[in-house]
Amino acid sequence: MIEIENVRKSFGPLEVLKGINLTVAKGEVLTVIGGSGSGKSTLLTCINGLEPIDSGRILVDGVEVHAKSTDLNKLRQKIGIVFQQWNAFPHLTVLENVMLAQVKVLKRSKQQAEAEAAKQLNHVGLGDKLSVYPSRLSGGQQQRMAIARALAMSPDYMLFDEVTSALDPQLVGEVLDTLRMLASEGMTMICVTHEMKFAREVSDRVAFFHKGVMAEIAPPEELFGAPKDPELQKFLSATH
Amino acid sequence: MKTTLFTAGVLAAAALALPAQADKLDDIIASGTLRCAVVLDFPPMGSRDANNTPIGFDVDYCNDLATALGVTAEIVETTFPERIPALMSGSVDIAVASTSDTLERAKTVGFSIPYYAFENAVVAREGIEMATWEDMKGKVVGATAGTYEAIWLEGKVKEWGEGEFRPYQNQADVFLALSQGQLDATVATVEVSEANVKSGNFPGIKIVDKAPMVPDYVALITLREEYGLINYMNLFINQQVRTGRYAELYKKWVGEGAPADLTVQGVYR
Amino acid sequence: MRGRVPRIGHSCILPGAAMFNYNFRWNQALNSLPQMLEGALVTMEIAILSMAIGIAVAILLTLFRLSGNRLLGAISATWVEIARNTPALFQIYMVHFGLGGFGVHLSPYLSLLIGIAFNNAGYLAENFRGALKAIPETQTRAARSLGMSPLQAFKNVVMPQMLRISFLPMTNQMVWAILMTSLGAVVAMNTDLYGVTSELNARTFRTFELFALAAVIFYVITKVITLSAGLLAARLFRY
Amino acid sequence: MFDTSLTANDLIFLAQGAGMTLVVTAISVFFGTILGIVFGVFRYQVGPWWAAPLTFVLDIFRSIPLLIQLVLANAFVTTVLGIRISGFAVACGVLSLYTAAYCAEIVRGGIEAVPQTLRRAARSLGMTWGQDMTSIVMPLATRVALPSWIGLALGVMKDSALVYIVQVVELLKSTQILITRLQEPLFLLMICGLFYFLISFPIARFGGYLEKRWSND
Repeated sequence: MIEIENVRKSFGPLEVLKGINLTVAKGEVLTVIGGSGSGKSTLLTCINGLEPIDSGRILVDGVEVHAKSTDLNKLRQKIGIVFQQWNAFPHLTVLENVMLAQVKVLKRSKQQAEAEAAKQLNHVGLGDKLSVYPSRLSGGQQQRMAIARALAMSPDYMLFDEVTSALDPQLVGEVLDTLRMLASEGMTMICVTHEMKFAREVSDRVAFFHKGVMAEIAPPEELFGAPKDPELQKFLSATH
Repeated sequence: MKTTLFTAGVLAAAALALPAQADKLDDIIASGTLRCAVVLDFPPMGSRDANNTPIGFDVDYCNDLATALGVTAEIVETTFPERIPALMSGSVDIAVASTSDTLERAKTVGFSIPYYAFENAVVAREGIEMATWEDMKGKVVGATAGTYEAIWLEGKVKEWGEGEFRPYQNQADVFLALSQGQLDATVATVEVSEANVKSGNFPGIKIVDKAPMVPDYVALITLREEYGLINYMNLFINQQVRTGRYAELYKKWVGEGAPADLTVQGVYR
Repeated sequence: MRGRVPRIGHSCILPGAAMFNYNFRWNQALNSLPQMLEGALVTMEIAILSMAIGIAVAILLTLFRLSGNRLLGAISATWVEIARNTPALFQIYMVHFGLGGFGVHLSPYLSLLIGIAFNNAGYLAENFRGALKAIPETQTRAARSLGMSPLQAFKNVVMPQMLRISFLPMTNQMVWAILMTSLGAVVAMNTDLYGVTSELNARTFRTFELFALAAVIFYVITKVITLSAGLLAARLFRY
Repeated sequence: MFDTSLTANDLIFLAQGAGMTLVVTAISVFFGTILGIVFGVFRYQVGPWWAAPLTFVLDIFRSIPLLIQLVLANAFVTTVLGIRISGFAVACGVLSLYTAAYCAEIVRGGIEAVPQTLRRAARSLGMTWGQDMTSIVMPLATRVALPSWIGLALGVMKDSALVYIVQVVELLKSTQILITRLQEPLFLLMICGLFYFLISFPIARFGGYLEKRWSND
C-alpha cells in the first residue's frame, strides 16, 4: 500500500505539491491526469525518493520513504519507475540493460539475471532483440525495454511517468498495450498519462491534478462521465 | 621552412663553388665578436654575480682571448651536455668550458693544449658513512651529464655492478640533489667542491676524498678542422702562462698557492 | 674499382649529402639502435603506467568534484588547474626537487613517472568533466530508480559512457605521455629513449644522426599507439 | 613569510626571462596561426588524398617530442646546412611550425563544423567562394575554433619552456640560473610556476567561458 499524507514540495518559490493526500491499495491501477506543471510527475519521483519532500510523509508498505533511516536503494527495488525519456543505457545491449541492476543491486547470479531478463523482454515483446544495442531500437521498443528493466527487479509497485509522451504517435500503441497487459496481471500501478482513452480503460481510479492540488479523484466512469471540478471540466473539454 | 631549406641549399652550393674560404679565425676577427660557450653553474670557473652577470676564471679567460684577437667577447651560457652541440651547431665559436681533452671527443672537436688542470674530489652528504672514494660502491651517486667525471663515475658503477648512477643536467642540480639527500655522493672538481662547501649554499655536504683519476686536463675547443684558430689558441695559452696572467687568474678565482702544472713529464704535446 | 673509398661517400647514406659541408655518419647512430630500442621500451613503460595511474586518479578527481564536498572539490580543482596551467617540465622538476626539499626522495624513474601521471590526471579529469556534461542527468536517475547507489550508478552507467566519450582525448593524452618522457633528463633520467639518446650524444656528438633516429622511433611509437587505440575502440565500443 | 636573498636585480632578471617566454610565444603563435590557417584551409579544400603529404609532415610535428624537434632543427640548420643562426630564431621557427601543425587541425575542424547547407545557401545567393569563406565560414568556424586556439596558444607558452635547449634564456631557464646562485629552489620555482599560472589560468578560464557561451546558442 502507498500512503501519501499531506505532502508539500517546492522548487524554490514555486510550490508544486500543495498538500496531497492519497492512498493506493495493492493491486490497484491509478492514473493521474492533469495539465503540464500540475505536479503529477513530481509526485511520482517523490514516491520513490528521487526527490525530497518539504513536509508530510509518504509510506510504502508502512515504511516512510523520506525518513533518514530508510535505505532508499532497498526501497526502490520495490518500486519500479519508468520515465518519459526511456534512458536506455547506450553502452549495454538490451539484455545487459535489463541484467545490470539485477546483478549489482539484487546480487543475482549472471545466469539468474539473464534468465529473468530474457523472460521480461519476451514478455514485452522484445525477445528477438536481446543482443542488440539500444541505438538500434525504435523509441517504443526502447521504452518497452525500460519497462522490462524495471519489471526485472520484481517490484511490488510500478510508477509510469508519461511513458508515451516522447514517442511518435504510431509507437504509442505498443507501449500502452504493454501497460494494459501489466494491469490485467494485477500489478499495482500509478500512471501519469495524457492518454484519456487508456486511462478510462485500465484504471480503477483516476486522479486529476491541477496546480499542485489533487482536484478530484474517482473511478473513471464517474470522473469522465460526470466531472464535478470546473477545472477538470475545462481540461476534459480541451482534450476531447 | 621549405623555402628556407631551398635557399639554404642554393647558398651552400654556391658557397662550395667558391674557390677559397676564409677560416673561422678570419671570421671572428671580421665579425668583431668572439662567442664563447661557458658553463655558468661551475664556480669558480663560471658563475654569475649578484647582478646575474657572468663571472669566473673561464669568463676572464674568454675575455683575455677576445682582447688578444682585438674583438669583444660574447659569453653564451651552456650546460655541460650542451657545450659541444652548441659548438657543432655554430651557436658559438669556441668553448671555454673546462672541457676535458678525451680522445673520444677529439674525434669530433679540435682541442687546444690544456689551459687548466683539475683534480677531482669525492663529495658526500653528511649522514653517509664514507672514508675513501671506494665507499661509493653500492651508493646512489651522480654527476653532471656528459662531463669527464660523469663518464668515469658511470664506468665505476658499472664495474662495481651495484649502486646507481644519475646524470643531472647541470652541476647545480647535482649539488642540490646531494644536499637534499637524493644522492649519497658525487665526484666534482676540487675547486667546485670547495667553493660549494664553503658557500654554505648546500648544507650537509662534505669533501671525503680525492677521486683517483689522472689530473683532468681541460682545453679550449673549437671545430675540428679550424687549425688556424687552434694554433692561435695554443699560442695564447702559452702566453697566458708566460706572462703570469694564468697565475693571476688562479689567485683571483681559485686561491693561494701555485696553479696546476699544465705540462706532462716526458712527452711533447 | 676497389681503390680507396672517397671520404664523403664512405658513410654517407643520404643522397645529395655532399651538397652540404657535413658528413653524415649514420653507422654510428645505427650501431646504437639496440640501446635506443631498449630506451624506447622504458619510454613506453612509463607512458603506459603514467596513463593507468592518470586515468585512475582522474576518475577519483572527477568523483571528488561530483561529491559536493567543498574540500574534495577544491583539491580536485587545484590539481586540475596546476596540471593544466604550468609547463610539464616544471611539474616533473618539482616532483623531484620540490618534494626533495621536504625529504621525499624519488628516483629519476619515479619522479618522471609521477610527474607525467600528475599531468595526465589533471588533463584527463578535465576531459572527464566535459564528457560528463554530455551524458544526460536522466541516466543517473534511471540507474538510481533501479535501486543503485550513487557509486554503483557512476561505475556501471555513467563511467563507461564517460570513458567512451573521452576515448579520443585519452589517446591524445597517451601520445602526450610518450612525448613528455623526453623531459626526464632534468631529473637525471637516463634509461628512457631521450635519456639514452642524449647520453650517446654526450659521448659521440653525432647529434643530428642520433636525434633523427630517436625522432623516427618516437614517431613509430606514437603511430603504433594511435593505431592500436583505434583498434581497441572498435572492439570496446560496438554501440 | 620567506626569508630570501632575492634582490630587485634578480626579479628584473626573472622578468627578462618571462619577457623572453612571452616574446617567443607571441612570435610563434602569430606565424604558427597564419601558417595553420593556410594549411588548414588547404587541407579542407583539396581533400584528404591530395593533402596527404602535408598531413604527414604536420603529423610529424605532433608525434615527436618538441625537445627533439628543437635539437634536430638546430643541428640540421647549423651543423648540416652550416647556416649561422641564433638559437632564438631556431626556437621561433620550430615553435611556429609546431603551432601550425596543431592549428591546421583546429582550423579544419572549425570549417568542417560549419553546416554544408549553410554554405550551399550562401553560394546559391550568388556569393563567390571567397565571400562564402570570409563572411559565412570564417565567423562561424571561429566560434568553434577559438576556444581550442586559446588552449593551443597557452600550450605553446608552456612548451616554450623547452627552448632552453637552444640556448634561449626564457623564464624556466632564468629561474634555474637564479637557483644555481641563490640555492632557494622551492621558493624560486614557486615564483616561476606562479608566473605561468597567472598568465595561463585567466586566459584558459576566458576560453572556457567563450566555449560555454557559444555552445549554448
